Amino acid sequence: MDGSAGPFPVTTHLGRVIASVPVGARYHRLLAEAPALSAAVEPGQFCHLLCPGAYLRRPMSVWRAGAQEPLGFLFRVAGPGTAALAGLREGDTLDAMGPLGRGFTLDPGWGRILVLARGVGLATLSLLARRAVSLDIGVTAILSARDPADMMAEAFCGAVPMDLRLVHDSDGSSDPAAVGMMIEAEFIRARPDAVFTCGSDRLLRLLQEIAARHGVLGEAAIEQRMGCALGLCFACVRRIATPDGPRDLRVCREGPVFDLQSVEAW
Amino acid sequence: MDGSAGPFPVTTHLGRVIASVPVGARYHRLLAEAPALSAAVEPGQFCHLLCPGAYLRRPMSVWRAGAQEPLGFLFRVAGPGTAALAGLREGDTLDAMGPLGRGFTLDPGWGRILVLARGVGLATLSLLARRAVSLDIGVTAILSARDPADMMAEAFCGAVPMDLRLVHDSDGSSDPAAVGMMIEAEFIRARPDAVFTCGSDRLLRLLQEIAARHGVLGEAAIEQRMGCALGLCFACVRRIATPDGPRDLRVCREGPVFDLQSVEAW
Amino acid sequence: MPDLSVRIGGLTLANPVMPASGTFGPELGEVFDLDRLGALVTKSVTPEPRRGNPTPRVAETGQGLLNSIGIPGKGIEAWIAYDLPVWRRFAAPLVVSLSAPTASAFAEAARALTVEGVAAIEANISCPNLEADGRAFAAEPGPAAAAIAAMRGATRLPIWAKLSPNTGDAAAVARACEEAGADALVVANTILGLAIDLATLRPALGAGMGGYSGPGFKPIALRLVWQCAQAVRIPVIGCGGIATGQDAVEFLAAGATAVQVGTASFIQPAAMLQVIEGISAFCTARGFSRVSDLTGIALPSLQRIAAE
Amino acid sequence: MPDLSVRIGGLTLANPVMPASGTFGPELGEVFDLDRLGALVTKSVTPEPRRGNPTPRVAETGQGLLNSIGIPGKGIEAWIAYDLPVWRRFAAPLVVSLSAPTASAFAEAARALTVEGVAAIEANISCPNLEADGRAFAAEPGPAAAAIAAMRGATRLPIWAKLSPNTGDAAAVARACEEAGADALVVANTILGLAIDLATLRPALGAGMGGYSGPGFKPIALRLVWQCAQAVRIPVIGCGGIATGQDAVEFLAAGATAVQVGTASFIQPAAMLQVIEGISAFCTARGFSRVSDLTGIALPSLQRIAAE
Ligand SMILES: Cc1cc2nc3c(=O)[nH]c(=O)nc-3n(C[C@H](O)[C@H](O)[C@H](O)COP(=O)(O)OP(=O)(O)OC[C@H]3O[C@@H](n4cnc5c(N)ncnc54)[C@H](O)[C@@H]3O)c2cc1C
Ligand SMILES: Cc1cc2nc3c(=O)[nH]c(=O)nc-3n(C[C@H](O)[C@H](O)[C@H](O)COP(=O)(O)OP(=O)(O)OC[C@H]3O[C@@H](n4cnc5c(N)ncnc54)[C@H](O)[C@@H]3O)c2cc1C
Ligand SMILES: Cc1cc2nc3c(=O)[nH]c(=O)nc-3n(C[C@H](O)[C@H](O)[C@H](O)COP(=O)(O)O)c2cc1C
Ligand SMILES: Cc1cc2nc3c(=O)[nH]c(=O)nc-3n(C[C@H](O)[C@H](O)[C@H](O)COP(=O)(O)O)c2cc1C
Ligand code: FES
Ligand code: FES
Repeated sequence: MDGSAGPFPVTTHLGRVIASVPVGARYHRLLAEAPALSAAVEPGQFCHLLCPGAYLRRPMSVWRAGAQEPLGFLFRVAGPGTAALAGLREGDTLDAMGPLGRGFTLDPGWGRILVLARGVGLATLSLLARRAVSLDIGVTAILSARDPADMMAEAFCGAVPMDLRLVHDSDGSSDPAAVGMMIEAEFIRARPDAVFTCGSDRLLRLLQEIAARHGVLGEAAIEQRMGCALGLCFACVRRIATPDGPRDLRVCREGPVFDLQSVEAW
Repeated sequence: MDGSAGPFPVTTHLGRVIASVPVGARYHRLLAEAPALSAAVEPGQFCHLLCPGAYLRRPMSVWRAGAQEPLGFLFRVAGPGTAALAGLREGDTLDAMGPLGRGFTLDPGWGRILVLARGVGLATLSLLARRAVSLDIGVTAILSARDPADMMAEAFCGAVPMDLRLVHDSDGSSDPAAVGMMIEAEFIRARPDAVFTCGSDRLLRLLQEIAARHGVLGEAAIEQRMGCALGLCFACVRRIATPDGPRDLRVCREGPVFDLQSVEAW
Repeated sequence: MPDLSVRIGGLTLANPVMPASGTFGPELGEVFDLDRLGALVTKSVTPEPRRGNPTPRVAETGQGLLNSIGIPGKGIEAWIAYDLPVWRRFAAPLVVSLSAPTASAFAEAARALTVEGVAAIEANISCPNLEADGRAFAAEPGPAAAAIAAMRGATRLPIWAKLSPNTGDAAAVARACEEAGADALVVANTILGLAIDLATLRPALGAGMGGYSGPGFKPIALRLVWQCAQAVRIPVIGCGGIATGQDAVEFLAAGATAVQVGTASFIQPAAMLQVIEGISAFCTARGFSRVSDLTGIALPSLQRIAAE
Repeated sequence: MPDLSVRIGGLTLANPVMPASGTFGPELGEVFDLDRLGALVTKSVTPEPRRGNPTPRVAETGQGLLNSIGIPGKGIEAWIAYDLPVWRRFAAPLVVSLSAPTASAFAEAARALTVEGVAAIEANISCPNLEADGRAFAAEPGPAAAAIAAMRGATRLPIWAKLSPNTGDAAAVARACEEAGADALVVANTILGLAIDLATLRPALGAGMGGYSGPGFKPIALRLVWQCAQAVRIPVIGCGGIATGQDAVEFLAAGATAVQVGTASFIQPAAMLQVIEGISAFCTARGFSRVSDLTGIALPSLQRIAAE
């Protein structure tokens, strides 16, 4: 179910914050030393973070991870939980429970993938894209944001080479029709072996339609309000198509990554 | 009702912590810059302190105060509230509501007072004793503690000259009978114009009896669990003798200082 | 600047924020100008003098307070003679909270309180009913209605019925009070709680159980407002754990016309001013020109429009 | 090392700590060894498959959680076929929580659950009673007793009645369940609460109201245990806001023989282990050689000695 070994793969890791930095006007990135967790986590998995002052933990996709690498999160400061996370300082403790959920599928035999991210959805897809490049899989990434100030291309790929397409609301380039044409063009230019998306229901619908028409596999990472994040409480269900018909599956356990075509309109 | 002027004498003052230091094994002292409050407070008055993480404020006698002087508290680390106060660091904010309650009477015409303090009761009496000395009133202070490690003579008088008598449980010198004899001896040596006590019900009874017998005035500061500390909730009542008979008076408002003989056994 | 005034039965309040009974007194005037409040609410007065409960009378419990004060006081006669003149110095309407051991004692006391300077009577029917084995009037619709009806016959003043959370069906009690002639409901008094002192392994309060108030109680009080506002047409005054303007807006949206602030004043003595300012700021930010437009806006259907 | 074992009806538990229904599953075995628990308690199973409530199903509210999950599940038949075998892998006694819409459905389901591997049935009578206009069985003594009595006639397994805080008289419901044949009481389920989302001015939960749990609910649950433990002779299992050994000791002192931990596991997934260790440390520090000596120690008179 996840990459960690041992009889008790899920733990609350007390990591030491080594960077806590605002990104643009609305986002924040947090890096912590949590070696065991960072080594175990797979792209698309998430952690459940204790936020000082808030009662419930907050689910957060892993944005950076790897053996010998710090564990990173990139998030929008939305409310009290994320504000508290953004208030953590170097040297503070970050209590991260994980690794949690089912991550993305990445086949080393693939030649190219297309990634379609909107807003903080790019935090969820960033680790996948970087891992793909490290496996010699080409990445075309279409990143959609409100305006250039909100665009986090740098946060998405860092120094890793990718084909980036940036679209914004402010100049109309992020309009679904325009993005649809861009995806079609990419499919023709360099047909991907798989597509991935996160961050927008509208773009999810769009990608479902195009990928289905082209017969390309895909996955989507989705969000839902969570209680336990361990599969215990059934708070986080979303309607998912399964071979046995539509079922309410737990985003924290059967997800947050689902087959692209299985995610029902919501 | 208190020394402050203006139509709204009670306020929540946000002071800056300038010292936060353990005293012995069980006590802690806290100094904060809160000039308006420090100038307004009288010996025997108290503040209601916000303790990070605890819900209710905690009442705390003022241990140090004065125009141009930092505001100080000396307390035993008893539970979550005082532990949180002890956790404050230099530069942190201390939210102190005050000044509150009725302080001690100090007549500049007096020649000598006797002060009888037990445990942290000395925090409450310290400012009184120092103020007395500054008015050229001699102070005899009998300080009672568990053992020499708990004795805070230094915290009590600082560099101000007083006649100190230190008694401890560990060598039996704090036994009420022994302390009674010591007080009688002081009354003979240098009869005080008034006596003051805080910190022990047993010593309160003892002093009531001796002072009554010698016809000496006195006051006692007492404690009670508080809600509002403003006289609103009637949580903090103690049985007090009044000209109209015994009544439940509010320690936060009619006290915490009462006429020595008026405090009923409890 | 939005219009903050609200109407509760026959009264118009300058703003919807007032203190909760038992957590307020003229002493708070040492902290801020009490004329800025929508109304003043006294601690409960009782027909006879009462000593109150053994100490400790309060205990902290997580994000809240347990209390068992026991309504100490000098009795209604002395209250009218000595306390009422003090209250008359303030401008906001004075609401006198009244507690009594029988329906007829409620009536008699309501008659005695029908004097110049009293704007409304809040019936604290959460107190024990001596005619029902000590169970609170507000635990059941019948006794609650009996107390209100008896008062209704004895005074022309507006009567606010203060409900209790310690009942299985608050909506039924609310309806019964409305039918018996209450002009408004205050929802709610404290809920029974307990804390054990681990040092002594005895209850933390001298009296054993006590009333639970503060932030931890808020979701329950808010639910009671939601249920009662859908059950009656008279105004509901929300109370329980309100400490900020945002808390107050939740209560208004759930069906309250005004709010009371209790325990929060123990933590921040000027909390009521912050609540007034917070409501006003919310209205401005979200384009509500009148605070009364918020009342009941979260209800399944907007039944509250009709309520005054 | 103190003796942590406790007896609940016919069962002996290795320690007094178990999960609360709906907050637990075999999945927690990825965090720690579930064989260290005193018992296992399943989420409520229902006779028929159920989809559950609209999302959002949880909301944070101060120091607590609101939930309206709606007991989704595949129904009792599929549960016995697919889930029970998974549970059988664990060592601790298995308590199956059961929810049903009528007294006879409770009886039928209890009969179906009387199989190898089930140690006791916990009757979640806080669910709506279709024969009483949707009011919960546990709101009144009569319907609560009817459900328990019907189950009593259908199974030889111990029956634990899980009471609701949403009643005016929990002690009366407790007595009624005891008389109807319950072997133990679980006190309590969540209390109804509400939160409003200020962004949308609609309830924060998809279903409107929800059940309030966690630290903010603790003083109320503790009071219910205190009241019920004085009303019955069968063991009481305390539940509500327990997150630490100290919380658990408060419940034991107030009359509980064992405790359940729910929402705390969402914050600290190994909370139950911390509770076990905390209770043990308290017993050692304070000289209690058996945890069962703590039961009821804070009660006015030590009625709990007689209770098993
Ligand atoms: C699997 C998963 C991965 C996520 N990864 C990221 C990420 O990488 N970057 C990022 O910025 N955000 C991410 N989110 C969303 C993030 O969890 C919320 O923005 C955050 O919980 C908001 O908390 P808050 O207290 O700041 O805001 P509030 O809106 O005040 O939160 C109130 C409550 O709603 C819940 N909530 C609010 N928004 C969401 C949401 N979108 N999804 C789930 N619960 C929500 C909170 O957890 C909390 O319980 C992810 C969500 C999930 C489920
Ligand atoms: C007017 C006044 C002046 C005081 N001055 C001092 C002082 O100068 N130095 C000092 O060390 N202590 C003083 N105290 C006592 C101090 O308030 C308590 O020790 C403190 O509140 C304990 O809080 P806690 O959370 O650490 O402990 P806990 O014991 O966990 O407190 C739990 C609750 O009990 C209350 N409480 C506990 N002990 C007392 C007490 N003795 N009096 C009143 N309430 C109590 C707390 O306020 C809190 O609400 C004074 C008390 C009063 C009423
Ligand atoms: C110390 C205290 C004393 C109270 N006394 C009374 C009272 O005399 N009459 C009454 O109707 N309610 C009384 N209450 C209840 C409050 O008016 C209010 O209903 C309750 O505390 C919930 O509001 P809060 O959470 O804002 O405090 C008292 C509450 C507290 C905390
Ligand atoms: C998400 C969630 C789901 C729950 N589901 C059930 C349930 O199915 N059956 C039941 O009897 N109680 C259920 N409960 C109530 C708990 O078992 C427990 O009684 C309550 O949460 C109080 O305990 P706590 O404060 O430790 O969580 C649920 C509680 C939560 C938070
Ligand atoms: S959050 Fe509890 S099951 Fe997913
Ligand atoms: S603490 Fe409220 S009256 Fe004294």
